Amino acid sequence: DNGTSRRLTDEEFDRYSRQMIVPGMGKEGQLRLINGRILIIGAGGLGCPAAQYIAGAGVGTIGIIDGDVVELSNLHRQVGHSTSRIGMKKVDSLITHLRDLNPLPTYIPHPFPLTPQNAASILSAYDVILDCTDNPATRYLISDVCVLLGKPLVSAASVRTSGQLIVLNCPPAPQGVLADGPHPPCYRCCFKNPPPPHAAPSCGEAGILGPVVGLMGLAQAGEAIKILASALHLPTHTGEANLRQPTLLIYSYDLAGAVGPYTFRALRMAGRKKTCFACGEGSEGRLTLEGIKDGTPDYEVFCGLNATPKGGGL
Amino acid sequence: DNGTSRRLTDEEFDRYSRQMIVPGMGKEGQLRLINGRILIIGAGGLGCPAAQYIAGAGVGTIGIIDGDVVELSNLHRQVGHSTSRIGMKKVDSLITHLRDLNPLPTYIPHPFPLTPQNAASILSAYDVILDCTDNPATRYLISDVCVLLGKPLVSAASVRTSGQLIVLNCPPAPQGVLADGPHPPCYRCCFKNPPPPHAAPSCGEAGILGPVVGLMGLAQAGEAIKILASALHLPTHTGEANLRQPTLLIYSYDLAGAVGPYTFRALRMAGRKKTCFACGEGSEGRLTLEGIKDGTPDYEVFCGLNATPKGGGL
Amino acid sequence: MGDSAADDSKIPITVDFSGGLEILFSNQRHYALSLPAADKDGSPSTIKSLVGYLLKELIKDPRQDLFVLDGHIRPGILVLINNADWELEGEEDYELQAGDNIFFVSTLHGG
Amino acid sequence: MGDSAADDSKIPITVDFSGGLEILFSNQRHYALSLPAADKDGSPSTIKSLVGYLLKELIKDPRQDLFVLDGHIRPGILVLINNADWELEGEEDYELQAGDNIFFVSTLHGG
Ligand SMILES: [Zn+2]
Ligand SMILES: [Zn+2]
Repeated sequence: DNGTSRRLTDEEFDRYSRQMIVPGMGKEGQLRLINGRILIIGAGGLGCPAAQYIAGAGVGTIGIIDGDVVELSNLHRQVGHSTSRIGMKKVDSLITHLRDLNPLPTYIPHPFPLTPQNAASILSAYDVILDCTDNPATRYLISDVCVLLGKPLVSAASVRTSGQLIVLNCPPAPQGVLADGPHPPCYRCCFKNPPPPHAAPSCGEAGILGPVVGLMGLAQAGEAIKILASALHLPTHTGEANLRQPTLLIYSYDLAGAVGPYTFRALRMAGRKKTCFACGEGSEGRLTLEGIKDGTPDYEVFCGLNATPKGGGL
Repeated sequence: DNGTSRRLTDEEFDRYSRQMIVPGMGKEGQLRLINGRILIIGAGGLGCPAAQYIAGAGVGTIGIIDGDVVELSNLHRQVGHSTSRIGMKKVDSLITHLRDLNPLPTYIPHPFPLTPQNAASILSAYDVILDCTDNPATRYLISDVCVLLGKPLVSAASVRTSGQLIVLNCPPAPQGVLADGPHPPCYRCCFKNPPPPHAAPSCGEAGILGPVVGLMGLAQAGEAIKILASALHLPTHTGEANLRQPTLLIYSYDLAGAVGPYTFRALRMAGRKKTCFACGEGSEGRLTLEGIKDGTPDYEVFCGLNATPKGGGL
Repeated sequence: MGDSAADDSKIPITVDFSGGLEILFSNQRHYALSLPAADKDGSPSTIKSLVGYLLKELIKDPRQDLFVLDGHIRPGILVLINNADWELEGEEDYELQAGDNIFFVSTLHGG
Repeated sequence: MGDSAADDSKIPITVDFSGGLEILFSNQRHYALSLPAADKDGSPSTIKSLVGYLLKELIKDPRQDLFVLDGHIRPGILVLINNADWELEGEEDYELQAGDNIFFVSTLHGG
């Protein structure tokens, strides 16, 4: 029994009725959500809206990992926190909000940063991973661990007036396998090398508009919910071929102009690459869970290699 | 003095710092937001996320109008409410949430439905109007009043897995004026006749997915914020020409498939139409604020005219 | 479009449905179609010809009145020709060109 | 593209910037350009030729190293040829065609 045959409680029926009558969701999709486990890495501008809609939809187990505390300058965009919770751990603040929205899911706080040492043990307990973080080193770490654990990854990022979203590693293929492809890409397949540090500013340095990062986080929730509800991460599913055309969604918000043909663009990306460090040919020999724990690769060094600090980045 | 030359308080500086450093916003844009007044009509699936980001951004006066109370079946998508506030007026519930997010704006509750009798007096106190409602009759009413009062209108709608967004009447042109155009369209220019009632189901009847309606509401916040911050609704602004290419954004979420080239589409719409009942040639003779108050046109009849009730709508 | 290029009595076009209209068309949002280049009377195929073709060949749902009323696209459906409102292009009388994309969108009112 | 059609030594293309790269190009996200059809040595214009043209003619910001490092597009910039990853099309050696859209996107990491 995969848990999709039990009855729904009266409260579940009432609470989820409007989404259950959508064609393609139904009781089966709802039970897949209730039995599903999503990890949200980062409780900031992406993680807040993503968490609201994932909790609202009734995903049964929701983990949130973040080591930061709520600050006043977060609140223009991090709408799952509040002025009265400034100084609280972001994870606890967000879960407070989510629990009042929907008390039914199990919320699991991880109130500390994701590290090469703790990543595998945390990610292994979830079905779908959301990368809502804010730095290149953590993004490469998350993707590598997702490849090794076979987890689908919904990755988004946003700075200033731009946003990006891509679903990776879905459905997951074993590391190093290239036959019977194309297989879906990992983060390194799409973004082989990190930018020089001065060209990869954070939202703190370069600024960010709330509706831009919010929209990307909400789109992440939409992708995560469809993956769980339609079981798109399971290799046997008929949706597989569809998800194998990897697409990078680009959002270009224009503060001085209207929505237009360039506002949203869907870009065709390549699949798994033979030359990929993490999932390509021979990758089993260079990327392992044990190695990551022991400091290989060194993500900080990898993302700082090209460091030639200059004023003002992109 | 248009109020954009005062100093920001320390709290404002800290709270809005991350959006103020975005190119194009700056202190001037922030002060335009602080001096701006936005009315959100509908505190449901569109209005909740729109309000969160409009409040977060620091828009100084935020009115919300809705006559409904919070129900359990709202909460999967109406993330500005909560389980503990079930039974409360939606307007009061949402403002409770917003005030904790950002106590600085002035929140104005209108805890009753928008009607032909109260529409003009309410809308006249705001700079930008958001249509976050759920039925055709109210949508035509809002647009007509926006034409007559010269208010820009950010209109969105969502059912099941689809969403739509369009900025109307921006910058506003006087009713009936066709010279020196093209002028921006009103709702009736784009959507001349309502569908037969059985083809226009509500979210309650046809269902709705949280991330779909949420994304449209968030996109509305983005458009409203850019209109205020860049003063795009003022006829003298250089952004005018840009906003005069009216664009209908269509979101087609696919529960069974990945993001792709058809997920977002930007459609070129016509400008103000000579034949438009509300803003076209001779419209001053058939649509007035006094007439609307007195029941002409009758929006219920207009939207029920083609009524031939049948099972299951679109 | 490839293989129909040699047959010049056919026009390859794509047709999309959104806003719920896809439910009438087997829940499929995107179609690649090959239409006769001319109507029976020899005049070039138009949007009107396409609508006739959709009703005859493609619609599976019995609720055809949710798509066409009194011989015309029902109120509340937008028709886009290559991403532009069909009112910019001549409405039903627009003559189809190879490669055209015709997009039918049902207007939404929920929120 | 119109007026350059008569001059067959030019290729009309469009070039877009996103993810912050537009800041280097006068904060403009969309450009319609007319490029020489061949390099000085007579070989067809490629993405590499385009990058040279952008550095010579279009970039206004002195921080050219945010766009090109050691003669190549810097790490952290995606190049899309007609909406597809350039690795699907031959990367810098792709030969430009009339009407091509080349899209440069800086990879984002914030959240
Ligand atoms: Zn890879
Ligand atoms: Zn009009």
